[in-house]
Amino acid sequence: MSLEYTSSEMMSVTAARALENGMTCFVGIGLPSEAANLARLTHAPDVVLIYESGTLQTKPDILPLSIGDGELCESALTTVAVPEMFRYWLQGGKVDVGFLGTAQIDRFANLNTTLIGDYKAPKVRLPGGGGAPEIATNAGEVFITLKHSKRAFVKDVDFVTTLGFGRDGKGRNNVPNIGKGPTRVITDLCVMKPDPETKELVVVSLHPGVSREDVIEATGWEIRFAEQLESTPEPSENELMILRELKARTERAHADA
Amino acid sequence: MSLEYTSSEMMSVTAARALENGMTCFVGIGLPSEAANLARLTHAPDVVLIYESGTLQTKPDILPLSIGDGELCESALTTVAVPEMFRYWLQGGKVDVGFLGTAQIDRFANLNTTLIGDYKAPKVRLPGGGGAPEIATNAGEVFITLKHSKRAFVKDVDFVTTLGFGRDGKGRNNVPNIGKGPTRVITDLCVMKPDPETKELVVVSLHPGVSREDVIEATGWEIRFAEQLESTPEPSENELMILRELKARTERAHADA
Amino acid sequence: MAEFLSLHDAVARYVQDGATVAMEGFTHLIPFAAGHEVIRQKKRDLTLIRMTPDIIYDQMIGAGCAKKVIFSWGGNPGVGSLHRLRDAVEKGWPCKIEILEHSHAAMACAFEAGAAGLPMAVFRGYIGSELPSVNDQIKFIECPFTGERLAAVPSVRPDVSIIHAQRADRQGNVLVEGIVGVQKEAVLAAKHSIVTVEEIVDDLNAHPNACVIPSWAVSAIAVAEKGALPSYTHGYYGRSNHFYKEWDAIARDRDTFTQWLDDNVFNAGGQA
Amino acid sequence: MAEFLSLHDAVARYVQDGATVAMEGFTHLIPFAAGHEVIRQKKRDLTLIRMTPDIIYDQMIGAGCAKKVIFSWGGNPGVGSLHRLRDAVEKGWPCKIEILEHSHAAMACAFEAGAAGLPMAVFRGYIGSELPSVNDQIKFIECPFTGERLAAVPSVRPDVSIIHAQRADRQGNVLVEGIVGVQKEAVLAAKHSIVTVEEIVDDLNAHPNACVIPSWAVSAIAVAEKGALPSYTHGYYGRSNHFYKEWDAIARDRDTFTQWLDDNVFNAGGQA
Repeated sequence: MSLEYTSSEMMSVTAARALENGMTCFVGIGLPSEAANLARLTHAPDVVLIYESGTLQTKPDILPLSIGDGELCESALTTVAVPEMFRYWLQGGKVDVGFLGTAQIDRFANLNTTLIGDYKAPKVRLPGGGGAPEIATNAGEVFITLKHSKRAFVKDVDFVTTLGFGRDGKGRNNVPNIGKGPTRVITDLCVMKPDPETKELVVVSLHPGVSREDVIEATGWEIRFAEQLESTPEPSENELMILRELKARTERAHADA
Repeated sequence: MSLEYTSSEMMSVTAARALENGMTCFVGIGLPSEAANLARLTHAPDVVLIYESGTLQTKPDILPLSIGDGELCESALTTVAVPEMFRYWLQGGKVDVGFLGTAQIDRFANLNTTLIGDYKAPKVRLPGGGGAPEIATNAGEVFITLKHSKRAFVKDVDFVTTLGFGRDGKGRNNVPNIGKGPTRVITDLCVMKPDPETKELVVVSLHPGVSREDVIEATGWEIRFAEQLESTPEPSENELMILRELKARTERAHADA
Repeated sequence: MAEFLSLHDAVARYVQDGATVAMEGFTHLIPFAAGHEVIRQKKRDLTLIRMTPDIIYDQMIGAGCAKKVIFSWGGNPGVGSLHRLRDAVEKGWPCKIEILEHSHAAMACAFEAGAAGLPMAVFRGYIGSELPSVNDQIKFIECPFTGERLAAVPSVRPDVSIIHAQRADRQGNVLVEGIVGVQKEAVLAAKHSIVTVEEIVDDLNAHPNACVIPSWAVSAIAVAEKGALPSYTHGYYGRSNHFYKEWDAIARDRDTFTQWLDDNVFNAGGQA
Repeated sequence: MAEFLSLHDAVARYVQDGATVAMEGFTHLIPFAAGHEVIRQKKRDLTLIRMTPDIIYDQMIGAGCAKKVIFSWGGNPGVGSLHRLRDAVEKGWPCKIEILEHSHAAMACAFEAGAAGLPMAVFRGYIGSELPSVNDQIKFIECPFTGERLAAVPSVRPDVSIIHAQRADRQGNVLVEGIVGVQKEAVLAAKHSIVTVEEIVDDLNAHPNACVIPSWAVSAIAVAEKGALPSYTHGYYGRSNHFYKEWDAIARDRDTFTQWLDDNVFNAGGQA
């Protein structure tokens, strides 16, 4: 079975597959939200999705444009105040996975969503930390998904908004009450995981049709590949159909509003 | 107009009159609750009553037996969780008056609801602090009501559960973010207020038919009287009627339950 | 996901001898049925936490389940003393118990901090009170911004919390309504939790911001109809003020109490 | 007790030049009508606090109302950058503004602490983040019980908080429903507060544990029908995603923005 699909679809399906049924997932807006809802609509019907707007166990029929769309509240089990969300549900240890996007990521999976350039005189000012700094440390583990490019994948981020493993890979060592941190990064080219020793990101799986050179070309440091480099399984017909329906529904709904 | 009334009724009516319309009052169970609801049903229809069970602006038709009777919730504007009650509403500075009862009170209006005797080997073990320690310091001011007796009014309490003005009268000096403390004590014999300088309780008003000797006899220290000693106004017919109806309704309801 | 168990099995699995147990309910929704099951199963050496240990803890203490009580107000609300608690504290019957006492504000904040995964609660409290002189778990810290001295107490993090609620749906999501006390906090702060409910329904019919505890935050759900009596369940049945008043006479005397316990708890079945 | 005022009078009375102002609403219930009134009244040198300064703050910053913004995520949700915010930060147009940035957890806890009357919030945060190196209001304290290092930030205590809500009753009690964000906290933490509402009703029809803010905790209530548009009001109208997307082009250019402001805010009346 050879299906037609885009690299974006490959990314979303692969990111979705990372979520197991029954997991509790604190979802970032954008790509993570798309992947998490795809998971819920395919292999993981009981995945629990939490958005920082306070919506617990939400089942949106269309993807939210913002983190606080009405759809999230209407389809939620319940909606709590934002301080409660961060205190009881995230910091309280109820979240298995934090699913994040980012503007920049470095070899130790540190994330930058603050700015490009120098803090006092930024070249580009980005939105800021939002929920990420505490999602990344209070969730059991972290999945990250973003498009692969040299601008995004840099050796050292300009600013560590959100801890991956620190600038030396040792940022989580001996810190009490902290999650495992980023356990996988899913892009439109490949899947990366941190090296168990050094915590540097290593490519563990290439998407179909992607070469090592493609990844090297799109990564801002000398990226390493696992000895047992795998090939990411293709999307299934069902996954693609459900993803496309979800996106079409979403587009229609947002065009109307 | 000379009405028949008991000393308990005199105490309740006088305590009720201490509350002004529109005040926000954190109400203790028992005598304070009786007085606060009498105020609400007479001269202070817009007094806001808050009970530590989380019931905000409650208007019970019968007096609650416990601090968390269903009647309190059903007649409340809304009911919040107990941590919120203590954090946002009491500690957050939204309470004008804390209305407390006590087992023991001393000349500096310190309250003891912990025990009689020594902490390690108590003669009588009392219920403990409950909400009082923080009501007394976080409310704008504190009214106290209890029956006058030598057992209750002691020179020094066995244990300071709840701060009045401290064992030396200086317990609130230079403490930031603290309320004025006890501004009046209403008993079945008289009304007392703290001396502006020393903070020792002084009788400012005697109830009708009560002599100085009656108060001296029932107080465990050399009680002082204000130079301008007043006579507490008698209850009105209306106040007595409403108080008696309230108590009769309450008795009937509790007998049924 | 919460597991649906009988009350017997839930207590047998999650309440171990020596455990720290919080059975919460602020006058409303007190988990009496669960407390009686703990007594029937003769659990021992429990550290019992509760803001307002009223007659449910009096019964458990009298039955010999407790070695320590952490509380902020221990009485029979509107009636008087807890005679079994006093007998244990003052005379060591049926066994000596230790007490650690706080104020309500401290315990409410400690439950909040436990639910929030923090090691301690910080609040403006205990000013001028002598409770810190008899409770070494009360400390003071300084605000690094203002220099203000604030109270700190360890958060409450029980081995198991037990609460009673109105209802659960078939997925095990729980609705608590009315005077909600610190029940949600107790469940979220605990390693394990048991929720007894009046009934299981298809749909909770909860409004958008209702106090709903998701199934995945609860260990076990057990149906216990009228499980809060003699306290009450908002929307289901009222409080038996009558029984609270009667309890005073029952609990005053060791023999009367023991007889009551036999008749009403040990020989009153419970669920299989 | 809350006073019923026109939006004009409420803003005129409570929003002073130089004040610290929190206009909250987490995507939902953003008080746009009130923001436009602040712009029309040409308030200056405001310190604007908001977890998610989206286009309402972009408009106020572009109109020259702000001298400082305290925030945790500044963007046009689902669309992109806030061009007016960036222009002010990067190029000082129309005036230089200072920024102080936090994480959401920090700000949510800071609002909570403000509502709770505390000088600071304590939480487990900022571990490994470089935000503390650019924000001197982030400190760390040690838990006296466990020795754990915890983050502390000053509580948020605005001069005035402004929120939008579904409705108020005739006594001035306010119902907020749906995604409630930090709105209640914002009101309780502030010295003064303005609540705009869709309508005034006889009865709030709120369930027992609804998010109701009592009249005596609010300074002023102003009716502002559709007062949250282009954001939304749960139960009343939906979000104009359309406008959020259009805003990107409007805000990119100073002239286009100025024209938009004239047409839609300055010459769009508002209430008397």
